[in-house]
Amino acid sequence: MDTDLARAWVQAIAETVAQNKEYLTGLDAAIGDGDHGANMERGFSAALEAVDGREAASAGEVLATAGKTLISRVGGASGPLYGTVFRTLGKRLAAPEDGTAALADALAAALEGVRTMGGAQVGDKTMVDAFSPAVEAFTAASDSGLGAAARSAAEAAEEGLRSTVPLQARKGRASYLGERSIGHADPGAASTALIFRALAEVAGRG
Amino acid sequence: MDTDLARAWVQAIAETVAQNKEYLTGLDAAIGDGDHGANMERGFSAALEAVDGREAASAGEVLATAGKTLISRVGGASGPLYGTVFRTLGKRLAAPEDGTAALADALAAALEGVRTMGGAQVGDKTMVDAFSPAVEAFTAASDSGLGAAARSAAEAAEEGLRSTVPLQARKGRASYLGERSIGHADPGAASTALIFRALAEVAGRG
Amino acid sequence: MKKFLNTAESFLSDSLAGFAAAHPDLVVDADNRVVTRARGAVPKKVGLVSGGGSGHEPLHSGFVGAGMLDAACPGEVFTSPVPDQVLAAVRAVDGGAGTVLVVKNYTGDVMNFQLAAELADDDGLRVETVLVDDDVAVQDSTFTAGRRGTGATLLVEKITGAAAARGDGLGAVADLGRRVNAASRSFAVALTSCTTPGSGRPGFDLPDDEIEVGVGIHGEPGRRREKLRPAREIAADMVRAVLEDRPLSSGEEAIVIVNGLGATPLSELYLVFGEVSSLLAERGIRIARNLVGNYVTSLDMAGCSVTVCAADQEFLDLWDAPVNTPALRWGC
Amino acid sequence: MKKFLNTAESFLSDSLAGFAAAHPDLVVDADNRVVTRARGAVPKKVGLVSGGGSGHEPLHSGFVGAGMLDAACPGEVFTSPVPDQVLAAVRAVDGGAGTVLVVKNYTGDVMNFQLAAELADDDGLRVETVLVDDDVAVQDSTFTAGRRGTGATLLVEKITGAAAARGDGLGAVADLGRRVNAASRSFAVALTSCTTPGSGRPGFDLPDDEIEVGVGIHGEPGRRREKLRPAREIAADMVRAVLEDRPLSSGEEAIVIVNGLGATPLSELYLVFGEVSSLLAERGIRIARNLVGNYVTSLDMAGCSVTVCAADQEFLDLWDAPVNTPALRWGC
Ligand SMILES: Nc1ncnc2c1ncn2[C@@H]1O[C@H](COP(=O)(O)OP(=O)(O)O)[C@@H](O)[C@H]1O
Ligand SMILES: Nc1ncnc2c1ncn2[C@@H]1O[C@H](COP(=O)(O)OP(=O)(O)O)[C@@H](O)[C@H]1O
Ligand SMILES: [Mg+2]
Ligand SMILES: [Mg+2]
Ligand SMILES: [Mg+2]
Ligand SMILES: [Mg+2]
Repeated sequence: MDTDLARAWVQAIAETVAQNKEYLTGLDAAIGDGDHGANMERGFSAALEAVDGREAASAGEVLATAGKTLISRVGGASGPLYGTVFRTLGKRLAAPEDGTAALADALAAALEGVRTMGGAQVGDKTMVDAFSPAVEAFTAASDSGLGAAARSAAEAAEEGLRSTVPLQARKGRASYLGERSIGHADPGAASTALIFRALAEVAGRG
Repeated sequence: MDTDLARAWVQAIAETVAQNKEYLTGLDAAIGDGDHGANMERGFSAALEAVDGREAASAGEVLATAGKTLISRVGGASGPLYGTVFRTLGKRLAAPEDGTAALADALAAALEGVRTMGGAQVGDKTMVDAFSPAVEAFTAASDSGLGAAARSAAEAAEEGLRSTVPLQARKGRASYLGERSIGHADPGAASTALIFRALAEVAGRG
Repeated sequence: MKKFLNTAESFLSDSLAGFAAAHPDLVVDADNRVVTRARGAVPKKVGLVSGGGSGHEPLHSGFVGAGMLDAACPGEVFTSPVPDQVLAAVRAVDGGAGTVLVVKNYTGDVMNFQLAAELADDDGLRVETVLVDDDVAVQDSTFTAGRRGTGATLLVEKITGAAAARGDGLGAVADLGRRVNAASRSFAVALTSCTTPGSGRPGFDLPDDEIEVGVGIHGEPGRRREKLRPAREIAADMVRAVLEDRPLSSGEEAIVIVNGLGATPLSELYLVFGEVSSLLAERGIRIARNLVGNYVTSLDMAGCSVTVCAADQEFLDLWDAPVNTPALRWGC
Repeated sequence: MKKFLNTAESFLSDSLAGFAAAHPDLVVDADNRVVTRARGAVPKKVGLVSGGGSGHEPLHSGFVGAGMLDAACPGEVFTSPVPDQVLAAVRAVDGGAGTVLVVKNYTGDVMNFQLAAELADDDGLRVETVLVDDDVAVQDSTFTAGRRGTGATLLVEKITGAAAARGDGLGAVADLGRRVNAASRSFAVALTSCTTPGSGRPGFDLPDDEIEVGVGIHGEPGRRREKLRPAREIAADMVRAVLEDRPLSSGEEAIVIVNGLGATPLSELYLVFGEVSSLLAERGIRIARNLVGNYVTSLDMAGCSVTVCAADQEFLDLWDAPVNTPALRWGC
């Protein structure tokens, strides 16, 4: 991944979360507090501004800037979690020559960061339910190149998102609803799916 | 008017205002504060209890008791006004031999009491718009006996009630609405019409 | 209708029972429906009594205490108290120096307090009445019921309460109350109507993009209906209505209240206060004191009122004087 | 959506601007979104900082002042503040004795305050965190996010604020806060949902005869939906839920808060308090102190919460200690 691709990814995420603000907010209103759309839009528009306004030597630097901005601007549960994701990617992708395999490792580390910070496992009805299968799929397909790996990850994330619907939440605000959280998709899993779909798109362009 | 008739009148009013509670409240909600039904019901049920629980030497004593009870139990604009009406009737009908002409005079004095206390004229969209024509009609028909006079008064009160619809209120809460009070019947005029209709009914029985 | 209540009939007495339980330093006479301070009448202090229909809490019961009211008479919801109640209150607080009745200008309140004043007079008790009529949304004319009493009631009760506490005489307290009223104007806007326990239905229905402008505190419709607009514009209209009626010059000081009507969050009231304070600053008017919160309410109505009182130094000193009541407390 | 606002985006900053205008004795740092006392850090006093998503006013900004918080960090509506904000607050109030962070137990708040604590640590600032999790409607388990922090936050902030004011050290203040939290339980019921400026729609819809039982303060649905019942029965359910989780014996003393969620009139809150106080009296539990009003709100939600804190003499003394903030003021 080079700096251009990293920037393009951040931009694509900013665009898709802006377009899907109402959708994310609606999911969050059903089982959370109705701010996930606004949080993601605020965070990624700020992140885009930050990476655009700044020279970067590597993709890692771009992504680290995005991560720090998310932490400083989002708040809520998703701010520190996605902030950690992008800061971790940033740290791991410091070398310009880092390729698809390095990205796979970085994504695995990012997932680990989310797990450590939030304590959620697959099946708890959180973004982890989309992130974890996405990382697995990306890793499995990483030999086929970035485009194929990212497409495969996006599909897995979307599948993971769908898998959250029948689950009862055990982490995050949706857990307060107990059984009433069943039957709704998790908003954070939905934004994770958007993030991987955005990666597939920008990777597909190249 | 004898004590039995006076008691019967108070009872008939208590019954009709209880039955028409929602109706009076609805009228008051449109251009006032939505308590006229409750006020009238609270007042006349208490008045009925008071006159039932007490020996009385004359119709006047019955009506004075009702009037005092209204003042002590209703509050709002209608409490002092109807309280004055019945206290005035009570004072004026002290002699057992008082007949229809005496009642006509007493009603005129009661109307005067309402006017003095509230300062409203015919056309201001208040109970006076029903009370004033009722007293006139009662007086005009008083030679034909109580039943006929009361029926005529009730009709005039109902006609007076209808006359309030196109008026703009100048007194009471409805006046706060300015032009928006136009098109609604006045709740106090409606309760006045019920009071005269109740008189016609109990007088007709005798 | 969704409310926390047992029955509509018992609403007021149940609520008063809770008030009594919450404030053991006050005395609630449940039979007479009179709330007084624990100490009772203070010899030689002018008594201060107010009251009116319930549904405006914390007004009036929440303003009973040192430095403010001696007694409050809560009537049925939106129904003025009966004379007996007011008389019981006057008897309870009269310390020999007479009693001032603070009465909001509504036909029912005026008549019932008037009857009470006559009864008190029969008892040999001296009583003065201060009529509050600050609401500029209502046409002021001798041919009508005149203006409603709304937010300025709080100002009159606080400032006369402090004057009575410092030992002012009956005439002086009453005159001061009249001066405060004369210096105060209010205007209110509603986003929703309110529902009384008795009627069970809102007084009016409003579409989701309309507001009632120039409402009172009894759920009655206002003077006109408008489209919802940015708070800045609504605040400008409220300030304009208030200042057109009682202009303040640049350099003058004011006490300003942004008062919630019951269901409007504090965050929105602060937002409105911010707009009001910018608007007054543009005109050079200084907000010397302010209050933002739910003080003179209309049950569960969403909306707010703006009250501006042209304040001289005496008003400000008395405003700052200690007050210790359930809803207003400072300096003690 | 009908609210007093200019744009949804500027809601928070406009509201904070109004708060700043209304409270000249507090300092609002609009850039960092931090509210502090005018005096700034007090040498050798433990600092007390809280914060969380906005929409719960007066919590937390309304509790900044002598005897309570040194600083509040308001996040976006229903969104926890960012670490930078919290760090700015800690820096502003640290007087050398360390700072206690009062954090309501929500994933977002916990993580953002944790990040802030790490940053503060990097700066060499000593920080202790008190987590508030009093809401018994939520299952308490290490496999879940645990219980929400709601009404007890006010108790923790008041009591630790008084302890910090009297000079207690960092560890002592934090431990006390944890004890207050451990002694407190809350339960809430909603009659309506609430609407955030950002989403513009209520979080859930309720028919006119149903209530949500076991709600939090973020407009999320509760544990179950029920038919509306008399207040007495609803209060009994709330008291039962609270006391089942933390039983109090006959003779024990409690601080009780009946807290409005934003749109419920004070008259109804008093009514509920009356029921709660009868229910506790039946069990021999003495309400030593109480508070009835809107303190920990959820925007324009109609509903209320009941908080019961088993209080020892130290809690009561610290509760009674002087406090001078916009929303809580006594003894000074
Ligand atoms: N402990 C956790 N671990 C992983 N993800 C979590 C955790 N808690 C919450 N989330 C994710 O965060 C999302 C909510 O984000 P957002 O609405 O922005 O924050 P908040 O819940 O603070 O309002 C949830 O849908 C879920 O996917
Ligand atoms: N000044 C007045 N003179 C005569 N009748 C009046 C006056 N003011 C009000 N009323 C009558 O009182 C009625 C309202 O009574 P009610 O609703 O019980 O009291 P309130 O207006 O105090 O709520 C009005 O409909 C009107 O007929
Ligand atoms: Mg959320
Ligand atoms: Mg009425
Ligand atoms: Mg009334
Ligand atoms: Mg949130």
